[in-house]
Amino acid sequence: MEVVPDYIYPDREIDRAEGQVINDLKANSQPVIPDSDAWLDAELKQNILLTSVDTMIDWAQRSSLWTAICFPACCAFEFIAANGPRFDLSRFGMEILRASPRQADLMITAGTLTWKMAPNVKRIYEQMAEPKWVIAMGACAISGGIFASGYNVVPGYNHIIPVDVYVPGCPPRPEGLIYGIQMLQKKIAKKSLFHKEKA
Amino acid sequence: MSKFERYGLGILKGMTVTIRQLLLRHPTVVQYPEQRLNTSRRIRGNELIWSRERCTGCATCAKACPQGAIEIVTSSNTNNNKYEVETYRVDTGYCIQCGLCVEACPYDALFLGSSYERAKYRRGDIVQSDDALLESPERPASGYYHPRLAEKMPEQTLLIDKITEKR
Amino acid sequence: MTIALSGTELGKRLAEKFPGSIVESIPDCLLVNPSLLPEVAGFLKDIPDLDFNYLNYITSVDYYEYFEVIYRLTSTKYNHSIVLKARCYDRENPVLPSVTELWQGANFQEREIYDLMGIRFEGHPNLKRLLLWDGFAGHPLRKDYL
Amino acid sequence: MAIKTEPFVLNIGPVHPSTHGVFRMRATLDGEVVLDIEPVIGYLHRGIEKLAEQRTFTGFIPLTDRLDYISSMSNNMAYCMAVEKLAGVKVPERAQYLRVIIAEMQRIANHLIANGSFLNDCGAYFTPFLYMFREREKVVDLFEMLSGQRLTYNFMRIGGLSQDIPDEFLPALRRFLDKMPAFIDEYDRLLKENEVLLARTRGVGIITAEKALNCSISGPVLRSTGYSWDLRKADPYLLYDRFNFDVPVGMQGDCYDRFRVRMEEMRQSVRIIEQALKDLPLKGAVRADVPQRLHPPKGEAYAHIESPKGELGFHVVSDNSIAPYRVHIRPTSLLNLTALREMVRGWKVADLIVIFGSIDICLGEVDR
Amino acid sequence: MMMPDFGTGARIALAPLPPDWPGGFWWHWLFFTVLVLAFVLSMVMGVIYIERRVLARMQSRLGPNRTGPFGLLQAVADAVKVLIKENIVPAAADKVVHWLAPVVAFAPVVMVFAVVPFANGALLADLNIGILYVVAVSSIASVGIFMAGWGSSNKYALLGGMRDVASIVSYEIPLVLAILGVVLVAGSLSLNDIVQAQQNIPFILVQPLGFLLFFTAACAEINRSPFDLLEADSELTAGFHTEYSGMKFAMFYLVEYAEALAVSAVVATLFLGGWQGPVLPPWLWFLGKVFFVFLVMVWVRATMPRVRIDQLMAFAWKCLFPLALLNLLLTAAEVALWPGAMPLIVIPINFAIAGLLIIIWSKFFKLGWGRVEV
Repeated sequence: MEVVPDYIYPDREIDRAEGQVINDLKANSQPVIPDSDAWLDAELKQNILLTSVDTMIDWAQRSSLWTAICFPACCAFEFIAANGPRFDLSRFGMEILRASPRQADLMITAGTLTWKMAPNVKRIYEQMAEPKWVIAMGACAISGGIFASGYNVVPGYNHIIPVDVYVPGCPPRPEGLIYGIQMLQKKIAKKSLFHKEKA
Repeated sequence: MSKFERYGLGILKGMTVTIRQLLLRHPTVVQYPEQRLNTSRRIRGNELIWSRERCTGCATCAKACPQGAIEIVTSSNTNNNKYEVETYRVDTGYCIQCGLCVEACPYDALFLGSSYERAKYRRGDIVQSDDALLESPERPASGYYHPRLAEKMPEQTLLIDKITEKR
Repeated sequence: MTIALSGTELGKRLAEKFPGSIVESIPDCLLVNPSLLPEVAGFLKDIPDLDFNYLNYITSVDYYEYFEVIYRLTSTKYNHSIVLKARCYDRENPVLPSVTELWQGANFQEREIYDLMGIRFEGHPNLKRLLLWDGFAGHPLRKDYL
Repeated sequence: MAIKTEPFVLNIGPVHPSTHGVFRMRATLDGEVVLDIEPVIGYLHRGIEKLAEQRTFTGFIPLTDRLDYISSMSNNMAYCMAVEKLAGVKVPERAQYLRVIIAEMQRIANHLIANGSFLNDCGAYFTPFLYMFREREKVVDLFEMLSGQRLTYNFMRIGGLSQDIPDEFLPALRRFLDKMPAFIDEYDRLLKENEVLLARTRGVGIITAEKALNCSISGPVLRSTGYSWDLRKADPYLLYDRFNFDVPVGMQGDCYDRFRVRMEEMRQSVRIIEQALKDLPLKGAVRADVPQRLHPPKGEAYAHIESPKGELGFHVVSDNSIAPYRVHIRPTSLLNLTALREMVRGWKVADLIVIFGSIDICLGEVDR
Repeated sequence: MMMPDFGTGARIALAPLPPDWPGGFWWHWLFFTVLVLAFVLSMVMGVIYIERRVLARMQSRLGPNRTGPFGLLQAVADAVKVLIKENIVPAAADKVVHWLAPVVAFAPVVMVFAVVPFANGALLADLNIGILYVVAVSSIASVGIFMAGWGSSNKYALLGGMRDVASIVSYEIPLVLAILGVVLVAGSLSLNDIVQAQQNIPFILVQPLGFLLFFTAACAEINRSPFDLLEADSELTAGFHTEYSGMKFAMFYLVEYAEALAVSAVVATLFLGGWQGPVLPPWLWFLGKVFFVFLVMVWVRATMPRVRIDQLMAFAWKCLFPLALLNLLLTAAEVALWPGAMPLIVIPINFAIAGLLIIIWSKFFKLGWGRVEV
């Protein structure tokens, strides 16, 4: 079989288009997306029927958080350690890693986000089906960490996507991550299907 | 290319390993929120512990910090001819707990904390400043670079001792 | 122990073979004339008693007046090594010949230097940005990049 | 093959379960056959080399942790060795012994991850990966005892180690060494002779020694071709010339050989640690007297070590200030990827994943 | 009282009649339809729970234990969560095909259970061609999977769908040939009759090679590890259901385990004696055997790497197919020439032949061609 030379080095048009996307995103996403938790402190006022349905749904959602694969860097290993034989996230029903973002509920952003990567992460986040949550894991995910002054580093995932829980540490211990996940579970428990739309 | 030259025995051999794990070995899991590991005596937790009494405001820590995460504001106190620390602030969402500041502190006024449960819902809550940095019973200091503190801490739980066969 | 060959002796030999190729030879390294770099490198690689078959790395340093590109070569057969250096004085459009033909390992590294330092390598089969994206302004490893 | 088919481009990555991070391949496929791939990297390019110019010599050590985050200790060590060479610092003997011990432990940990994720790429549903991760966790425990962190240790300093080892370290290490060979045997039993694994990996992704050398490949990938080139033997640094160990080499340079070479290297590492423990001086300084704001003389130095992935080197240029003028990292993982295109052409998509997994790269080091 | 007789009347006399039902045919029909649906849905949840727990323990973890007692409600939580999740249809997808695919994949798997006997005569429809029906119906599921792969307009999904069709087409043949051996010995195509023929000796002893072939081919057909190529995590992200979310994904998830359950049930029926067994009630025996077969599948999944697509095909055509043919010939010869010796004497002979054949094939069988020059 003869390979057409075109395929050896695909057209640079693709590169240029991708570069354009990155530059656009970089220009448009400088302000921080505020933490969407105004509803968290608000008193929940629902009638009883809705509340019991909500309780059921919230229980289901928080006890089967499937994680999307988005592990750019170091923190991924602490996530795997949390998933592994010692800390075992599968106790919470979280051992299912969905490689397809469509089926995932939770994005654990383990690692430094670079501008080159940012459009992909944003796209994965948009591909995830509602309801979806984001845990910013580690210093790089929260603020860029030690690389914050780098020329190619996004100073925090909350410039690109809204974040629900921040887990500090570089990298956080697996216990710290599990603690963060439990905080997210508490947050989900407080959330109501109907309330969220108002917020 | 490849032949089944081991007559499937290689597969069976592997399967004994997994079934052995199922039947004969204890799982090594620590059920975290209920059971806790004893962490290392030198644990570098996600917070700093700062002693207001011993700090002279020399800012050696801020200079040693590879990324400038420590913000320290001092004013000179003319009464006793000393610097007084007005603000001491660390953004623990930015700090990477490398421990270089603790190493650098000449007055033993800075420690790493041993807490790792510091997840927050809001970005602003992660920043520690002034009184939130002081040592308290809930926030014990770690033995990192302070061997005398390390001696008092409980011994670390090791996984080596945990993999056991069922009797 | 890998023996670092003396640059002065090797420089003499190379200067005989390729006149004008060696700008300066000090014990640590050989400063090669950029235009004759492929010939010198090819000689070092192919001659049997030197046999530099392994290119450890290529790097570049920005010294404001000039860019210095450093090649470290090792012979895994004789276990000796040598450092070649080439200087580029043109800041606007620095160009060096590529050594990808000789050592394929130079492929990614030359692309990286092109990306981060802005030195173009002539003869490289696919010279485009490696780490940053198309449309990134500037070359970050230059000292004047802010 | 008479049917006329049209190639199509499949984009693998940057977020894909088996690209070990954010590697991306633009693969041109004809059905299942890979015609061509083009690696696209830089999704984790954090500009570490530029950041080094804004840090002090000591302040750069935490950054080296995050290069090849699977084997942070080796990175620390290579960088410190380069600066020591530049500044002419003599490291105490006890610190050198401890460095050897730590580097070899790191090698065990890295190879466990490499083999585990390689087997995971072959499709063994997480089992070998989690088993090997469990073993790695033991090494991580010991490193945590030393440095207080589980992944980014920041333990080496210019002129030695940051602190002396705690008293309980050596007994714990001994217990680890006593049990480790049995576990390595267990993993051999788990999959070494598995017919499916043999069928998937033997003869797949072959690279010859000449090609590997020409592509600047080093480490287990080079040794799997049968070419015995190990910097611990070829250019002994630290105290490696005092120890007795073998360099395992493969037969033909395929994925299975790379897997086996890593397995054997773990056994050799255990051997080295045993010897080092025997000779380790019980008392003595672990850190030379190096000022906190080190400014080495003007000049440049290159130090390389045999990191678990291959030759890891740091080229440090100093202009006699407190910050390095330029730090170049010889990226083992990036150079090992050079021959990826030749290795995968003509194989199936599934093999592409396996070959890529067998090279064992770490994206933090590829992109820096 | 009416029997669920579908009119052919070719039932073999040796089968005792199933127990009568007070309300007649329609009661029987209603009862077993509800039972089959309830059985499939609840058992799938149980099976998912078992797989996650056992797999986790084999990997030295614990598995889900937080939701409900021992984590028993984990599958329920998953189901509720997946059902209320947003349903995304990609803009480029072929909408109709994308919508239909999960239904087409799911329906036939449930239909398989219509002919599986839970106890003597306790089945929805005792078809006299039961096993043929199973084979015919179960392969429809692959159409649904290919529809999913095609309709998603995603390259990964398309590759997954193509792999599925290729493997189904190849593995159907050794599968059917292996079943034929059992049918020859039992002398009937009805599953209930096959179970009754195993009153003394389960067919796994009479047909050891047939069992291995059937189990392997069935694993390949339902894409269990080590043949789970079409949703190969590490290669194709999620394979054919990459673009599915919410309820439609739940159906595919259900299909995956319902198929595993169906194969376990068929293996239990064909080779392990179905509901036959002493002391315990028949349905319990049946369930026990089903779970045992499923556990073996989980065990294999925990250990084995995945094969490659060309090796998958080579394995079907070069190894399983000739072996299945030989097995069929051998069984036919035994049944025809030596019917009297059928149960006892044949067992050691068959084991010896099976071992011999496996050794010969291991020696000479070569897998695929590996690299293609490009």
